[in-house]
Amino acid sequence: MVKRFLALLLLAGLGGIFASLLAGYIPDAELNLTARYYADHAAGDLGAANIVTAIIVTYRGLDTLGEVTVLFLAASIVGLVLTHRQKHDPRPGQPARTRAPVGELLTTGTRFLVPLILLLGVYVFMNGHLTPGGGFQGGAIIASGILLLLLADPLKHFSHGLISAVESLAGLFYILLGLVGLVLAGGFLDNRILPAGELGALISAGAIPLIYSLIGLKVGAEFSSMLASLSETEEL
Amino acid sequence: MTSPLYIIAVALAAAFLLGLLREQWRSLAYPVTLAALAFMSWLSASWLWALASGSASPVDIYTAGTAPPFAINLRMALPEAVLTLLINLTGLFSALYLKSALLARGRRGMAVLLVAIMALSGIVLTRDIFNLFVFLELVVIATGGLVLLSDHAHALSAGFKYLVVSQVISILLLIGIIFAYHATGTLNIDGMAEAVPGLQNAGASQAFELAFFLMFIALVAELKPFPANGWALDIYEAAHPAFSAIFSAGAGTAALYAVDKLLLIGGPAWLDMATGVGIVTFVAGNLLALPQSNDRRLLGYSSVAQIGLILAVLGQRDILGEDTYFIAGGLLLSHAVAKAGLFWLSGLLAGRQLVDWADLRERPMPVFAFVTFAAMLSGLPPFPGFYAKWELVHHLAGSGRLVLLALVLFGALIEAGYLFRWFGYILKREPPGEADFCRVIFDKPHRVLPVMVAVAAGWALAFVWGELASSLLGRSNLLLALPLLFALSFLLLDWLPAWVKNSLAIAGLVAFFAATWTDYDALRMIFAIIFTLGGALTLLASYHVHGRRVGFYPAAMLMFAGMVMLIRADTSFDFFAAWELLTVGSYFLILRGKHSEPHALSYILFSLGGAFLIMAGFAIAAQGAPQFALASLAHVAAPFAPWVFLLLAIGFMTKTAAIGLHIWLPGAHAEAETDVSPMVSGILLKAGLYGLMVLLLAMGKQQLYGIELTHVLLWVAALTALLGNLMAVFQEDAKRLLAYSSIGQMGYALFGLALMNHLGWLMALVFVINHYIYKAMLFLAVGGVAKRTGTREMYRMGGLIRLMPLSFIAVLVGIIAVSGVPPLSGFGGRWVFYNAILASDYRLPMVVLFLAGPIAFLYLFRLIYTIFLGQLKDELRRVKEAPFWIVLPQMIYVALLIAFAVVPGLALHRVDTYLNQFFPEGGLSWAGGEITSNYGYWNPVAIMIIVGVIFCTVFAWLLFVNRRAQPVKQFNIVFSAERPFRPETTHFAWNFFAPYRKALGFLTQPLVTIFWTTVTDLLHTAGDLGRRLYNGNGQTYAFHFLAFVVIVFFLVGL
Amino acid sequence: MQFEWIKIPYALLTLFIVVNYGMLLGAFIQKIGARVGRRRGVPIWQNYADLVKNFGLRTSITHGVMFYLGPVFRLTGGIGLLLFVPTIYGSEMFSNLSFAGDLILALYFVFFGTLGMALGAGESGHPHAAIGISRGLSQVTAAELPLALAVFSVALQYQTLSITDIVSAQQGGVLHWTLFTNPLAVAAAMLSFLGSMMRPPFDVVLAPQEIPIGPPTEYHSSYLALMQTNRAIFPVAKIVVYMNLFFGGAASWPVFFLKVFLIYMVSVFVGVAFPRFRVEQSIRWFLVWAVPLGILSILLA
Amino acid sequence: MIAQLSIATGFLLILIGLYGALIQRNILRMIVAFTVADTGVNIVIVAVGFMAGRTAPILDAAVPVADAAARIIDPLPQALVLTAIVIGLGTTALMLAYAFKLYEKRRTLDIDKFTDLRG
Repeated sequence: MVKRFLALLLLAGLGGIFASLLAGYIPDAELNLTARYYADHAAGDLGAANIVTAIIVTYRGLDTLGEVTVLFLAASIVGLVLTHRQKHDPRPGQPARTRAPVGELLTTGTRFLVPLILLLGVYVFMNGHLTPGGGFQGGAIIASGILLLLLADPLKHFSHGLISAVESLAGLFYILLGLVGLVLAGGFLDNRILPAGELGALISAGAIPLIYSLIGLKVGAEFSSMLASLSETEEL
Repeated sequence: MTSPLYIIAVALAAAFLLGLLREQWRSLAYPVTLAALAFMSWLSASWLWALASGSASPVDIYTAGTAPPFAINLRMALPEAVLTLLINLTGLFSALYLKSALLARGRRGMAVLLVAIMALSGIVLTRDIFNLFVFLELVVIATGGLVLLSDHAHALSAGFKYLVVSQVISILLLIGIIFAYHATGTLNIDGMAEAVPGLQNAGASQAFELAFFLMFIALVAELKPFPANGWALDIYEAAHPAFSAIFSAGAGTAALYAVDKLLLIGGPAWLDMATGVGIVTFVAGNLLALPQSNDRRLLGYSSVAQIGLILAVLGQRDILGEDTYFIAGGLLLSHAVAKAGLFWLSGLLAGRQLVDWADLRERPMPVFAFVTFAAMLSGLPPFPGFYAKWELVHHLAGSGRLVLLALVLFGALIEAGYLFRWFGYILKREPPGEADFCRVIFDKPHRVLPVMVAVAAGWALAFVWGELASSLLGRSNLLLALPLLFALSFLLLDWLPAWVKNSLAIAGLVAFFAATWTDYDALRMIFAIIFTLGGALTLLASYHVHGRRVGFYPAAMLMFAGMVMLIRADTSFDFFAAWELLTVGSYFLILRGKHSEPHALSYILFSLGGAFLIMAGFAIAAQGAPQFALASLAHVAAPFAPWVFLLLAIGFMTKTAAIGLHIWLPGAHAEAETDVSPMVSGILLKAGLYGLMVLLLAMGKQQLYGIELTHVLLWVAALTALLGNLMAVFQEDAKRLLAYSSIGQMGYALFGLALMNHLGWLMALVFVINHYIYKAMLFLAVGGVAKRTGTREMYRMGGLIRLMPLSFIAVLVGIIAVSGVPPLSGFGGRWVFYNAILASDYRLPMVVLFLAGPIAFLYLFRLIYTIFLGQLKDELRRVKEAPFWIVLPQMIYVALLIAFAVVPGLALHRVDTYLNQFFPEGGLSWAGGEITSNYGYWNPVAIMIIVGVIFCTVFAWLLFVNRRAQPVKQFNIVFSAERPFRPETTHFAWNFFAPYRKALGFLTQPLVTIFWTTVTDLLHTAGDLGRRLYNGNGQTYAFHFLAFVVIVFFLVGL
Repeated sequence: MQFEWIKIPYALLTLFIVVNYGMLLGAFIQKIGARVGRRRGVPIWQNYADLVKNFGLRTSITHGVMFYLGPVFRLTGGIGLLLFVPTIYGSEMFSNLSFAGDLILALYFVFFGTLGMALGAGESGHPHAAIGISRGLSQVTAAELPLALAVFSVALQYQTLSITDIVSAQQGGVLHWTLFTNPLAVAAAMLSFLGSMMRPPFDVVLAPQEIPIGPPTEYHSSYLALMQTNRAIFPVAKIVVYMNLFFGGAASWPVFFLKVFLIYMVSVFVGVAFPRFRVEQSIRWFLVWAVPLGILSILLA
Repeated sequence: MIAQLSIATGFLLILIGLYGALIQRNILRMIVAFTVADTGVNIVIVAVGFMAGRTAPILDAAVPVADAAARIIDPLPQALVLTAIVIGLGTTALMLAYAFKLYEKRRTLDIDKFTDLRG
C-alpha cells in the first residue's frame, strides 16, 4: 500500500513536470531552421523524395548505424545468453521434442504467405527513399515472415550461421559504404557516392537504396536471429 | 591524420566481421578483437600526440558531407583525445584480461565488448545530443550483455536491475531531447548552446529549461549520483572485474564528458545543481564505502564518489575557469587509472572480502601497485589528484565557497580512511589460507600485464601533471625534485641487501647536507641537521637488520625527502607537497611494525586531516592566488588571518600530537620497528614544530573574537605537557611510555613557541635538539631491550643492568637529560624555560606546566628502574647486550648529550642571534662560559665541573672507606624475615604508581579517545544507515531514481 | 660573578660548618621530639657517634654499580645544593659557588640526589625500596608544585632569578621580607616545605617506625654513613634556599643558625601534632590547599 | 490542439507504464509496462513535430520541392522516433532474455526475490 502511494506520489511529481512541459508547448507555425533545411535541400542535394529517409540514412546516418548496432547487440546478447545456457544445460538423453500439429490452416497459410511477405519486405526497403517505409520496416516485415514460419513449425531450426552471415555481411558493407563516403564524398555515410538520379525514380538518391537495402537485410536477419533464439527457449 | 571516425568504423566493422567467423574459430576472433581495440587506441593516441604537440589542431568531423546542425558531427580536440585514449586503452587491456572469459563465450561476447568501447568513444566524440542518446543506449545494452561475462552468482539480477533503471532514464532523456529540439530547433549541442540565449520569450525559455532539466538529470543519473545509484553498484560487485574496470573508468568518463557537454548548453544556471549533486554524492559515496567489506562493492562506492567529486568540479567552472579541465582531468584520470588497476588487481585474488587481500602480502609488486592506486585515489603527491585538489581548494577558498571546500576535504578524508584501512589489511592481516596468487602471476600473465600498465600509467600521469602544473600554473613538478627522486630510486634498488641500501641512504643524507648546508639560516640549520645528519645517525641502527628489508628504504627515504623538501620550501605549494610526502613516507614506515595496523591508520588519518586543514589554511590565505611565498603569510588580510592561523596551527599540531589530536601517537611510535621509533619520534615530530615556527614567525599573534590565539596555544601546550606526562606515568609498555613522554615534551616545545618571546623560542629550539637526541637514544635503547627480551612490558623485565650495561648507561643519561636535572643538557632547556616565562604576560597556563614538570620524574624513574634495576627474571638470565649497531648510535648520542650540555652555545648562540631579528628583546648574553639573561645566569661548564668534582670526591671517599664491598646474589635482601626466591613476586613493577593513580588517575580518563571513537562510530553508523537504502530490489532503485528526479526538480525550483 | 680559586676553600668551610650544624640540629630536634613524648631522647652527639660507627664498619656488601653509586649521587646532590646557593648574604666568602647558576639550578639540583638515590635503592632489588620510591616520587611531584609556584611568584616579584638579588631586595627590615611582601607565596612554599622534610604527616615515604621500608632499607655501613652526612646537609641546604627566598636571608652565621633552626621547627611542630597521610591523601592535600595559594600568589605578583 | 492532446496521451501512457513498472512484481509485467511507457514516449516524439494542416514529408507530385517548406511537417522527429522505437525494441528483447534467464535460475519471476546484492 505504501509502495503504491509512494509510486503515485512520485508519478504525480513527474506528472507535474510533464504538465508544465505540456503547458509550455506551443506548436510551431513554421518549420524550424533544421527542418527547413531538410525541406529545402534533401531532394536537391541527396535526391531522396522521402525526406525522412534522407534524414535517417544520410543526415543522421550515424544514428541509424547506431540503431542497427543496437539490434545487432540485442541479437548478439540474446544469442550469447541462450547458447550459454545450452552449453551449461545440455539435457542429454531427453527424447526428441514433439508437439501437437499446429493445424492445416496455419501450415497452408504459411506456405502461401511467406514468399509474399518476404517480397513485400524487400519492396518496402527498396523503396524507402520514395515512399513511407524503409530498411527497418522492411526488415521487420521479413522477420514477421520468419515468425510465421516459426509459428507453423515451432521445432524448425534456422541456420544461425546463415542468419549471422547475412547480418555480418550486410553490416560490413554498410560500414564500407560509409567509409567510401568518407573517402570519395563529403563524409562518413554520405550517400553521394552514387549519382543522385532523378527525383522519384527507383534508382536514385545515390547510395540510399543500397544502404537501406543493407539495413533491411541486416534488420531482418537480426530480428530473425532474435526470434530464433527466443523460440529455442520454449521448452521452459 | 587518420579520421577519428575510424574509431567507430573499425570497431563496428570488426564486430560485424566477427559474425562471419564461425564459433569454432574463437582463437581467431580474439586477435581480431584485440587488433581492433589496439587500432582504436593507437588512433586516439596519435591524435593526442598530434594535438598536444601542436602539429594538429582540433577538428570537427562532418558526417554525411553536411555541416552541422543538419547532420551529425563529431569533434576531436584535446579532451576528446585524452578521454577516448583512456577508454580505448581500458577496453584493450580489459579485453586482454578477459581472455579466458571471452574465449569461453565466443565471438558474440567479443562483438559486444567492441561495441561497448566504440559507444563509449562515441559519447565522447559526438556533438549531437540525439546521437549521444543512441551511443548511451548502446552502452546500456552492451553493459547488459557484458555483465553476463561474470561467473558471479548474482550477475544476472544485477544486470536486470541496471536495465530497469536505464529504461526509466532513457524515457526521461528522450522526452527532454525532443522538447529541447522543439524549443531550439536543433539537435546539435553547440547549436543548442547558441540558441538558448536567443529564445524569444519567457515561455519558450521556461519550456526549454524544463526540457533541459530532463536531459540533464537523465545524464547526471548516468553518473550514479547518490541516492539514485543502487542499480549501478550491483554491477560493480557482480560483474567481471575487467568489465567493472571499463564500467568505472570508461563509462564513468564518458558520462562525465556527456554531462560536461550538456552544461555547455544549460549554461551557468545549472552549475549549482551539478555541484550540489556532485558533492552530496562524493560525501555519501565515501560514507557508504566506509562500512563495506566486499572489495568490489567498496570500489563501486568509491567510483561513485570520485565521479561525484568531478561533477562538483565541473559545476564549479564559473570560478575554476580555465583550470577546470586541469582539475577535473587530474581527478578523472587518477580515478580511472587507479580504479581500473584496482579492479584488475581484484581479479587476481580469490577472496572477495577486503581482508582477503592479505594474499598480496610479501609480494612487493602488487603491493606497490596497490599503493600507487590508493595514493592516486587519495590525491597524494606526486599524483595528478594532488595538483588537482590543490588548485580546486585554492579556487574554492578564493571565492569564499568554504562549505563546499569543507565537504570536499571531509569526503576525501573518509576516502583515505577506507583506502588506508584496506592497505593495512593487506600488509598486516593473515592471508586466508592457501594464497594462490603466485600461481596466477605465472599462469595468467595477461591478467598481470594490465595491472602493471595501470601502475606505469599512474606514474606517467604523475609526471605529465607535474609538467602541466609547472608549465601552465607555475607549480613545481614534484617528480623532478631531487630528494623525491632519490627516495623513489630505492624502489628500483629494493633487490639489494639491506646494508648496501642503508649505506646508500646514509651517504645520500650526508651528501645532501654537505651540498646544501650553506643555504640555511640558523633556524633552518638546526632542523636541517636533525633531518639529514640526525637521520643518518638513526639509520646507523638499521645496520642491525639483515636480509633485504623490502619496502623499508623507499618509505624511510620518502619521509626524509619530505622533510628536507619541507625546510627548503619557499612557497606554500612546495611546503604542502613536502608535508604530504613526509606524512606518507612515515606512514609506510610506521605500518611496518608488527602490530601497528590500527595505529598507522589513525596516524595517517590524523595526519591527512591535519594536512587538509593546512591546505585549507593556505588556500584561504592565498585568497585566489594559486600559491604564495611562505613569508607572505604575514600579509594575510585581517578578517582571514586568524582563521588561517587557526587552521594551520591545528594542522601542524596534529603532527606534534597536541592534546586532543594525540591519540595516534602512542600506538604509532610504540608499535613501530626498533629503528623506526627513533626516526618517527626523534625526527618526524620536529616537522610539526618547524611548521609551527614558520607559521608563528610569519603571522605572530592573532586575535579571534578578542581571544588571543597564542594564548589558546599556550593552554593547549600546557595541557598537552601535563596530560602527556601523566599518561606516560601509567604505561606498562616501555615504548608507549616514551611515546607519551614525547607528547608531553612536544607540549613544552609548543609552549615555548606560543610564548612568542625570544627565550620561549630559544627554549623550543633547545627542546628540538634535546628531544631529538634523547628520544632517539631512549627509543633505541628500549627497542634494543625489547628486541632481546621479546617483550615491551616493563614489569616482565628487571635487573638487566648487568646484562645490558651499555643500554643502561644510555637510558641513565637519557633520563637525567629528559628530567632536566643538572648537569646534563635538559637543564639548559628548563633554565631557558623559566627565564622565558618570566618575560611572558600569561601566568595561568604556566601553573599547569609546573604541575607537569615533576611528573616526568615518575615515568622516567619507572622506565629505568623496572627495566634495568630490581630483580632479574629467570627467563631473561641469558639475555645479551643489544646488537652492536643499535648500541653504537646510543653511545654517540650519549656523547652528543654531554657535549651539548657543556657547550650549548655551539648551537644556540647563533640561533639566539638569529632570533634577534624577530624578537629583539630579551636575548641572552654569551660571555665566556656564562649565559646571562635579564633575570638570571647559568654557567654550564662550571656546573659540569663542580658536579663532577664533588661527585668524584665523594665517590673516591666511598671507594676509600668501602673498598672491600662484596657483591651479593640476587635475593640477598632483608625482606620481612623471609627469603624471597621468585623474581616475579619480588620485582615491584606492575602498576608502579598505584597511589598516584588513585590520586590523579581521573585525569587520564581516555576522553579524547572516546571522543574520536564516537566520531568514527557515528560515521560508520551513518554509512550503515545509508546502506539500508539499497535493499537490493530493482524496483526500489527505480523509485530512488524517480524520487531523485522529483526532489532535485523541486530543489532547483523551476 | 667569576670563579676564583679561593672560593674552593671558602666553600669547603661552609660545608664544614653546615655539616656540623646539621648534625647537631638533627639530634637536637630528635631530642625535642622525644621530650614532647616524655622520653629522654638521644644525646646531642648521637649523630657523630652513628657516623663514626658506620664508617668504621668493616664488612659491607653491594648489589651492583648503581647500588654503590646511589649514596654518592645522594651526597653530591646535598653538597651541590648547598654550594650552589649563597649561604651568608653580603659575604663574598660564603657566597660559595653560586656563580655557576641561579635559583633554577638550585631547584633542579635537588632532584640530582633524589634520582641517584632512587636508582641505587632500586638496584638492591628490594621491593620495599621500590615501593618507597614510588610513594616518594608520587608525593614529591605534588609537594614541589607549591614551592615552584611560590618561587616563580617571588622571581616575578623581584624580576630576577638570582638568589643574591632576591635576598638583597629583602634587606632593610623585617617588613621587607618576602614573608610580608608576598605572604601567599610564602604560605604555599611553607606548606610545600612540610612535604619535603620527610616528617609527619608526609613521611609515609620513609615509614621509619613500622616496617623496614623506603629507599635506605638495604643501605648500611659506609653507604649509610654517606647518607647520614647528607641527612645533615640536605635539610639545611634546603632551608637556606627558603631562608634566602622568603625570610630575608642571613647576613651572619648567628642569624643563619637561628633562622634555619626556626624554619626547621615549623615542620617539627606540625610533625608532632598531626598524624600521617597516605600518599594519595597528601597529593590531594597539596593540590587542594597549597597549590591554590601558589596560583593566587602568582596572579597577584 | 491535436498535438497537445497527443502529447498528453503520450505522457499519460508514460505515467501508466512507469506506474506498472514500479508496482508490478512480475518481471514480465514490468517489461510490458516499459513497452507501454516506450510507446508513450514515441507518441510524444511524433506529436511534438506535428504541425496542423500540413502533410507528410514525402515529395511527390502533390508536394513539389519548391513549396515543400510550407507544406510538410517537421521530418526530424519522425526520423528520431524510428531510432527510439528500434532502441526500445532492442532493450525489450534484452530484458526478455534476462527474464528468461532469471526464471531459469530461480523458477520465479518475482522481482522481490532477486535482492541478494544489497547495501
